[in-house]
Amino acid sequence: MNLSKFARLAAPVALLGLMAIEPSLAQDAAAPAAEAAAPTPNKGDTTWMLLSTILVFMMIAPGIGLFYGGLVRSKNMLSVLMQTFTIACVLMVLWVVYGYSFALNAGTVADWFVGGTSRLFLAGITPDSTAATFTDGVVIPEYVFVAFQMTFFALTPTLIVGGFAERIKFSAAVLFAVLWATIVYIPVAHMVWYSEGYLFALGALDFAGGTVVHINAGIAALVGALVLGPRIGYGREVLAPHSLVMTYIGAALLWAGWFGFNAGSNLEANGGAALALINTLVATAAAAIGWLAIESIAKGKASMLGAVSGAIAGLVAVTPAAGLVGPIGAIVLGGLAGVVCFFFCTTIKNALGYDDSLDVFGIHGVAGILGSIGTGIFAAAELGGVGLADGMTIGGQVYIQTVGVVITIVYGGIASFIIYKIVDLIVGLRVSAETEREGLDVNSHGERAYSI
Amino acid sequence: MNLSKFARLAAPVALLGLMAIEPSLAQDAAAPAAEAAAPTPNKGDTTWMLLSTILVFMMIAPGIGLFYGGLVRSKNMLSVLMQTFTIACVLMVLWVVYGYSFALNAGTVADWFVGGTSRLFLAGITPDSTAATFTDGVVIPEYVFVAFQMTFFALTPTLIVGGFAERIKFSAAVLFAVLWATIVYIPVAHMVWYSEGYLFALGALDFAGGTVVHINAGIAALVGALVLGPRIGYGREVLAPHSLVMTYIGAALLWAGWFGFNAGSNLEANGGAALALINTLVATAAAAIGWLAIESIAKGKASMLGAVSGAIAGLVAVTPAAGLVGPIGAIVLGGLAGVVCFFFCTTIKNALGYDDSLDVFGIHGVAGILGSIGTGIFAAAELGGVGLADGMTIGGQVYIQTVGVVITIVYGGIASFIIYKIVDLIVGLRVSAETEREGLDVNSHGERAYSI
Amino acid sequence: MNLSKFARLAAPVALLGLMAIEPSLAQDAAAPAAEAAAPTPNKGDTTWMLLSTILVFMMIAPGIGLFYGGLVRSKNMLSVLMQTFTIACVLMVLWVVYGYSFALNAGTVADWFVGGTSRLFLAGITPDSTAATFTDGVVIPEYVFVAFQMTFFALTPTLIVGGFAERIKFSAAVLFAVLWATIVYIPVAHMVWYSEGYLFALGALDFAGGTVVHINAGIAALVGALVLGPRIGYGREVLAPHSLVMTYIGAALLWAGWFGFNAGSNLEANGGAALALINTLVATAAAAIGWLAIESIAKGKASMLGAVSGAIAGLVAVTPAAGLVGPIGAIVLGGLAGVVCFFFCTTIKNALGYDDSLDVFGIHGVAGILGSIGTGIFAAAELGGVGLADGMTIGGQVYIQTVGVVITIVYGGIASFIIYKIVDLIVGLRVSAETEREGLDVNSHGERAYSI
Amino acid sequence: MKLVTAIIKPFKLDEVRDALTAVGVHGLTVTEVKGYGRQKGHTEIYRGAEYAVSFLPKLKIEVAVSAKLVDKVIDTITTTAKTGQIGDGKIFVTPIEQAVRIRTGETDEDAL
Amino acid sequence: MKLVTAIIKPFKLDEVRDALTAVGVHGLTVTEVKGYGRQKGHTEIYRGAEYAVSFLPKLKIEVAVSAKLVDKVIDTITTTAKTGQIGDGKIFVTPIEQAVRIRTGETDEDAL
Amino acid sequence: MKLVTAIIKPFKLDEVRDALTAVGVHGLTVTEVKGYGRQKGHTEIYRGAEYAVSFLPKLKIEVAVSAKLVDKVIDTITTTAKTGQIGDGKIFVTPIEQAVRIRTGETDEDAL
Ligand SMILES: Nc1ncnc2c1ncn2[C@@H]1O[C@H](COP(=O)(O)OP(=O)(O)O)[C@@H](O)[C@H]1O
Ligand SMILES: Nc1ncnc2c1ncn2[C@@H]1O[C@H](COP(=O)(O)OP(=O)(O)O)[C@@H](O)[C@H]1O
Ligand SMILES: Nc1ncnc2c1ncn2[C@@H]1O[C@H](COP(=O)(O)OP(=O)(O)O)[C@@H](O)[C@H]1O
Repeated sequence: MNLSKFARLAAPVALLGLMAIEPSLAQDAAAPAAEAAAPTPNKGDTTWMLLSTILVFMMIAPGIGLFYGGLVRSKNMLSVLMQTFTIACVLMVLWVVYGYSFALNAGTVADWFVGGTSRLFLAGITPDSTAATFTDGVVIPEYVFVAFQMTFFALTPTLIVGGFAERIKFSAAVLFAVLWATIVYIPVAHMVWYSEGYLFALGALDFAGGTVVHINAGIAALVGALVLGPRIGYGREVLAPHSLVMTYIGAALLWAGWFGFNAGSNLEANGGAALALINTLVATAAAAIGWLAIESIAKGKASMLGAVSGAIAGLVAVTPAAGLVGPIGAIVLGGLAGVVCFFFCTTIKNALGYDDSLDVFGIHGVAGILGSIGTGIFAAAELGGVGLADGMTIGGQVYIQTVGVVITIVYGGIASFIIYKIVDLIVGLRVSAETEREGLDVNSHGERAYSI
Repeated sequence: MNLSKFARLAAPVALLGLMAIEPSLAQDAAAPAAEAAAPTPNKGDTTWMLLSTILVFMMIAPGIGLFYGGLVRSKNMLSVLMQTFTIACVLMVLWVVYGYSFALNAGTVADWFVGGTSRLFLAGITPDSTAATFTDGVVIPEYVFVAFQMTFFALTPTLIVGGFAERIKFSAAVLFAVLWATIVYIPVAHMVWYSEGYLFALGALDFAGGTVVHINAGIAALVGALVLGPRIGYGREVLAPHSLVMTYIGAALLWAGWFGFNAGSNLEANGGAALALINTLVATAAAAIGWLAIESIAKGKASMLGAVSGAIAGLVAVTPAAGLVGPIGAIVLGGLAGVVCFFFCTTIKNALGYDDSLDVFGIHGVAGILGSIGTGIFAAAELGGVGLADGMTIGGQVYIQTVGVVITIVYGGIASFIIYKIVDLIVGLRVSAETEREGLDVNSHGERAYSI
Repeated sequence: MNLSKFARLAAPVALLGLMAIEPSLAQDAAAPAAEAAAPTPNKGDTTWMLLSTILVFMMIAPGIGLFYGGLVRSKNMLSVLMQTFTIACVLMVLWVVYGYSFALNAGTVADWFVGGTSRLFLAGITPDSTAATFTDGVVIPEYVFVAFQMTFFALTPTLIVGGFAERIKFSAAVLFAVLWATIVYIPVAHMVWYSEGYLFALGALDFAGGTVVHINAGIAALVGALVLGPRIGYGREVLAPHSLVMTYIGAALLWAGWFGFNAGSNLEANGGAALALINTLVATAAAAIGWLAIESIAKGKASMLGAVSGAIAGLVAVTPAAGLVGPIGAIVLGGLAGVVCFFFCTTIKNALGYDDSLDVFGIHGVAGILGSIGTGIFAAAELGGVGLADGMTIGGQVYIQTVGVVITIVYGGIASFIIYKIVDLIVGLRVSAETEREGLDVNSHGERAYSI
Repeated sequence: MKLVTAIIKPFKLDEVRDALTAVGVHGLTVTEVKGYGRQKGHTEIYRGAEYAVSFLPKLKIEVAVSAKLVDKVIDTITTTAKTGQIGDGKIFVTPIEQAVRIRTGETDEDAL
Repeated sequence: MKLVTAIIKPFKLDEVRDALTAVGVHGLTVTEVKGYGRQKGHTEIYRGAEYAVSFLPKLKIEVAVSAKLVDKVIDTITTTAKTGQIGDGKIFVTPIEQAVRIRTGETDEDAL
Repeated sequence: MKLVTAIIKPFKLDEVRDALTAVGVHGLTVTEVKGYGRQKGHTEIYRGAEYAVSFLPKLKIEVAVSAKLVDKVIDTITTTAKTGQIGDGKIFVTPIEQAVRIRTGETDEDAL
C-alpha cells in the first residue's frame, strides 16, 4: 500500500470505482457479461465488509437504542427504542429506493452536490457487480458496499433523537428523520465522499464520517433542542437517567460496532484497517480517561456515565481520523476530546441553557468538529500520521477541514431548522404537557417498558 | 458465479461435497494423506464461516433468551433463560455425538429420510478435512461446517420454548427438546438439505432453513400449547411482558445474528452472501414497517413490541429466500410477513383461543410458511430473483414449495404430539398450579431474576 | 498444515516472527522499503484477526462488566462496571506505551523473563509491518497483532475485580491493576508466549492463555480476597445477586467473545481455528451440563447461575487446550471442569471461609489449573488431540504443564500480595464501613445504577 | 370514617378491586409489600450461598370508607381474597379523623 | 400527635416536601403506591392482548406531627399538591398514640 | 390491638424480625420506603446535572399486636434497630379497631 496516496485520497476515492461498473441488467443474470478482465473481489475483503456492515448494524440496534434509552426516564424508555428502531427501518428501505442512487452515484444536474437516478431501486446491481476500494484493482461486491453504506444512512438520523427525546411526537420524529436524511444527509455525503463532490474535490479528509455523520447529527439535534424547547421540569426536577446499566451496555456495543464503522471504512482488510482498529481502541480509551481525569478534579468523583460519555466522545473524534493518524496521535486526539466534551456538557451547555436532552451536540457535534480539524493536523507524517497529500501543509489541510466543518454546520443547521418547521406544520412536533408528564411509552405506544 | 445454477441448487448442494471427503483418520494426523490435488479452503471463506457460526451462536444466547425472557412475567424470567440455554448446551454435545452424522451424512437404510453412522463422534474429521460449498472446487474446513450446522441444531428447539413457556417442567422441556431434535429436526434437515434427501431431490428451495427451522419449530410450539393447555389466568389476568427492554435487546441481537444464519448459509464470502445480507436488512425493515402500519390503523398506536415482532416475522420470512430473491422482492416479502403475522397474532389466535405464550406459531410458523411459498415466487428472474431451475415455472416451484411445507407440518405435527405424550408419561409436562402461581424461577431453579 | 509441528510449537511460536520485522520507520511511510520478498498478509487471516480482536473486546465490555455486575448488589453495580471499564481503558493506552514492547518483544537484560524497549510507543510499526503466525511464511499485519494482544492485556486484570468487589476503593482498584499488569502479567506472558521465554522454551502448552490469563487472575483475586477481608455481613446477611439477567447476558457475550479469544489465538483462519471454535462450543456446553448435573444431585435443583458458572468454567478449562485437543477431549475436559468448579465453589470455599466475592479463584483459578494440566493429556494424538512434540510422553508433558502452573501461582501469588500492600500504603485498599453499607455507586461515583 | 387495610395475595387484586367497586367503594390505594407470617417461604441458592427467604410478596390495599360501609367492605374482601391456603392475609381497621380531597378541598365523607 | 397521610401525584413530591419543611415539618416518609379512583387509566396492548390499566402511579406521604400542626400541614399539602385535575389525591388524618425516636429513645413529640 | 409502625435502616431488617419473633410476634409486613429527615442525603451528578438526593432508602415495618405486647415490641425494635447514628428511624403506635384473618375469618386478637 502506498501510504501517501492513501492519505491523499482518503475515504471518498472508494467510490470512484462505482462509476466504472458495467450496467449489467438484473434480468440478464444468467449471462453475466464478458467481464472476464474485471477484477474479482478478494474473499477476505468481502468477509471484512460483511462483518463491518453487521457491526454498524449493532450500533443502530441495540447500540444507540440502549445508550440513549438508559439516559431517559423509564416512562420514556420505549419511545427512544421505538424512534431509533423505526427510523432506521424506514431509512433502510429508502436507501434501496433512492438513497444510494442519489448519495453515492453520479449526478446529472449538480454533481458537486448530489447524485442521480442511475441506481434507483438498485437498478442493475447483481451479485457479480463490484465497487472499487482505495486500492487500484481491488474491488468488493457492490451489494455489500450498498449494505455497508445503508447502515450509515440508517444510523445517522437515529443519533439526532437524543436532542429532542422525551417530548417529541413519534410521527414527528419519523417524518423529520426521513426529510432530514433526504435533504441533508444525502447531499453532505455526496459532497464529502463522492469523487466529484465539492468537499471531496477540495481535498477534505473524513475517513469514516466525522462531518457526514457526527457534526451533521450534532447540529440537527441542537437545532431540534432549540426549536422544541426544554422538557417540562428541566433544570428544576430530577431528570436522572433511569438505567445507567442500559447506557453502559449501549456504549459498549457502540464501541464494538464502531470498529466496523471506522475500520470498515477502509473497505479492505489490510494494515490500514488494522491501523483504524487500533486507533479506535486507544483514542476511545484515552478519551474515557480524559473525561474521568478532569471530572475527578472538577467534581471530586469519577462517574460511570463520565467514562462512557468520554468513550463516545473519543469514538466520534477518531472517526474522521481513524485510518489517517498514528496510534499516538489518536491517543492525543481522544484525550483532548474527553476533556473538551466534559467541559462543554457540564459548563457551556448549562450556561447557554438549552435542553439537548442527551448531549448530542455536546458530544457528537463538539467531538466531531475537534476530530475533523485534528485529522488535518495528526494525519501529517511528521506527527505519526500516514501523511498529507503531496505539497500540502498542516495549515493548508486544517483550512480545508475547517471549510468542510463550516459548510456542514451552515447547510445542516439551516436545512434542519426549516425541516423542523415543516414537520411542525404537518403533524406537530411536541406532545401535550399531560402526555409528557405521564410518559410517551403509555401514551404514544400503549405499553410500558418494565412490569417487574 | 453462475446464478442460474445457484438458484437451481440452493443451499442443499453445499452438502454434496461431504461425501467426497477422504476418510482420513484423526490418529493419522501427522501424515495428512496424499490429498495434494484436493482443493484447500480460501481463508476469506473460512473466516466468514467462523463469523457466521459465532453470529448464530449469539441468536441462541443471549438472543432468543432475552427476546423470549422479556415477554414473560419476571417470576418466570430465569426459567426461560435456563430452558433455552440448557437445551442448546445439551444439543451441542449431541450434535457431535450423533446429530451431524445422521442429519448431514449419507444414510444406509433410508437415505431419502435420514443419514447414517459414518460420522458418529465426528469420526475421521481432522483440521484438514473439508466440506464442499455451492461452488465447484470451493471448500471450507469441515470443522467449521460442523460447528455452523451445530448452531442451527441447537437453536431450533429453543424456539419452541415460547409455546409452552411459564408452565412447563424444566426436565420436560429438556427431554422434549432432545427427543424432538432427534426425531423431527434430524430427518427434516436431511430431507431438505442433503443431496439425497426427499425434498432436496424434489427441488424444494430453502436457502437458510425456513422449513427445517421455522415451520418446524412453529408447529411443534403450537402442538405444545394445545397439549399443555393455557397458562393459569390466560385471558383474564394481566400477563404482560415484564421487560420489553430485554425483548428489544434480544430482537436486535437476533437480527444481528441472523445475518450469520442467512448469509452464512451461502457458505462462501461472495456476492451471493452480500445479497443475502442486504435482503436480511431490507426484508426485516419492511416487515417491521408493515406490522407498525397495520397496527397504527387497527389499534391507533404503533408499539415497540409490534416493531420487533414485525422484524422477527420478516427475518423468518426471508430465511428461505435470502440468497435467492432480489432486494425488492425481499422488501415485498417482508412487508407482507409483517402484515400477515400481525393479523394472525392479534385476531386469528384470539379467535382460536389457544395459548401459544410467545406466538411461536404466529410468527415463526406463519411467516415461515409465507416465506417458503414466497421464495418459489420471488426467486424467479422476472421478479428480480436469481432465477429458478432451467424450465421451472413459478407455479411449478410454488407447488414444490407447498409440498415441502405440508410434509414438514404433517410430519412435525404428528411426531411432536407423540413426543409430548411420551414426555408427559416419563416426567410429566406441567408444574403444579401453586408453582405456576409463585413462578418457576423460585420453584424450579431456587433463585430469583432480580433483587433490586 | 503440519499438525505435529503445530502441537509442538503451540501459540508461542506465533511471536517468533516478530523479531524478523524490518525496523521500517513510520516517517518513511511513503517509501515502504524494499520488502518485496517479504510475505504479505492474507486478507482472510487479517479479517479473522480483526474480528477476533473485536470479539475479545466484547468480553471486556460489556461481557465481564455485566457478568460480574449482575452478581453484586444493585448499590454496587456501577462500581463494578466502572472498575472493569476504567482498568481496561488505562491498560489499552499503556499497552501502546510500554506493554507490547516488554511483553512480546526481545529483551536485553533477562530475555527468559521479560522483553525490552524496542517497541516502546509502538516505535517503527507501520500499516505494512507484519507479525508471524504458526505457519512459516504466513503473516498478519503487526497492528492487528498488537491490537489482539492488547485486548488480552486489558481483559486479564478486569477478571481480578471479582475477588475484591463491593468493598475496594476505585483508586485502589485502578492502581492495583496497573501495577499488577506491569509486574505480573507482562513477565508471565513473556515467559509463556515469547520464543525465548522460560516456559515457552521448556515446551509448556498454553494455546490461548490458561496460565497467563486465568490462573494468573485467579490467584491474584484469591490473594486480594484474603488481604481485604470479607464484605460486611458476609455469611450472615443476604448478599444475593441483584440481577441474574445481567449475569446471563454477560456470560453469553463472554462465550461469544471467547471464540475470538481461543480461535483467534490460532492467528490464522484455517482448520486449526475451526477446531478451536468447535472445542469452545462443546467444552463449554459440557461444562454447563456437568455443573447442572452435579447441582441437581447435590441440591435438588438446577440453577441458571449454575448453568452459566459451569459455562465459564468450561471456557476457562478449554482455553489452554482449544486448538490442541479433539472435540471429544474437549467435552471430557469441559464436563470435568463443571463438576470440579461446582464442588470447589460450593464446598471447599465455604469450608475455607474467605470471601472471593465472585469466585474468581473458584472458577478461573481452579478451571485454569485443570485445563492447563488437562491440555498435557488430551493434546496427545492417542486421545484425539493434535499430538505432542516428537518423543514427548503424556507424563512428560503433564510434568511441564505442572511446572508452568506452579511458577505462575508462586510468582503471581507473592507479587500480588506485595502489590496489594503497596497500594494499601499509597491510597488505602478498602472503603469505610459506612460507604460499604450505603454502596459504592453513590459514594465513589456519585450516581445510581437504576432509577426505575 | 375508617381506614380498612388488607394484606392479600397479589393475584387476587383485580378480583378484590372489582368486588369493592360493586359495593360502592370509589377508590383505593395499593402498595407492594413483603409479608412474614405462618406461610413458609423458600430457599434460594447462589453458588455456595444459601438464603432462606421468609418474606413473601403481598399487596396492601388501603380503603378509606365511611363507618357504615366498613362491615360490608371487610366482608367483601374476606370473601374474594380467600383461597383457604395459609398466607391469605389480614384485614385491619383503624380510625380516620379527617379526610380531604386535594383537588377540591372537600372534606370527610365527601372526600372519599 | 397525628399521622397525616397524603396520596399525591408523583411529580409534586419536591414541591410538597419543600413547603412542609417551610412550615416546620422535620421529617416524612414516602412510599410508591398505585391508586385506583375516579381518574381514568389507560389501555396497554401486547400483540393481541389488551389490558385496561386502572391503577396509576401515586406517592403516599406520611408525616407524623403534633396535633396543633395538623391544620397547617393539611393546608400546605392541599395547596402545593393541587393541579386542579382529577386524580390529585387525598389526605387522611389518623391518631398516633405513641412515638419513639430509635436512635435516642426520645418519645412522643420529642421524637418527631 | 395496636399497630406498631417502625421506620428502620434496611440492613437491620433480619435482626429486628428475629428479635420480634423471639418476643412472640407471629407476623409482620414490610414496605420499602424513602425517608426524609435529619440524616443528610448525597449528591448525584449526571453529566452537567447535579441533583441533591435527600430521600434515603428505609424500610417500614408494620406489626399488629395486642395492646399488652406493645411496650415489649417497642423495646425490642428500639434495641435491635439502633446503631446510634442519625437516621435510625422512628416508631409510631396507632390504634386498631378490628382485625380479621382472611383465611379463617377469625377476628381481633385471634387474627394476629
Ligand atoms: N401481626 C401482623 N402484623 C402485620 N402483618 C401481619 C401480621 N401477621 C401477618 N401479617 C401479614 O399477613 C400475611 C399473611 O400471614 P400468614 O401468617 O402467613 O398467613 P394467614 O394470614 O393465613 O394467617 C403475612 O405475610 C404478613 O404480611
Ligand atoms: N377511598 C379511598 N381510599 C383510599 N385511597 C383512595 C380512595 N379514593 C381515592 N384514593 C386514592 O386517591 C387517588 C386519587 O383519587 P381519584 O378518585 O382518582 O381523584 P380525586 O382525588 O381527584 O378525587 C387514587 O388514585 C387513590 O390512590
Ligand atoms: N415526622 C415524621 N413523620 C414520618 N416519618 C418521619 C418523620 N420524621 C422522620 N421520619 C422518618 O424517620 C427517618 C429517620 O429520621 P431522621 O430525622 O433522619 O433521623 P432520626 O430518626 O435519627 O431522628 C426518616 O428518614 C423518615 O423516614
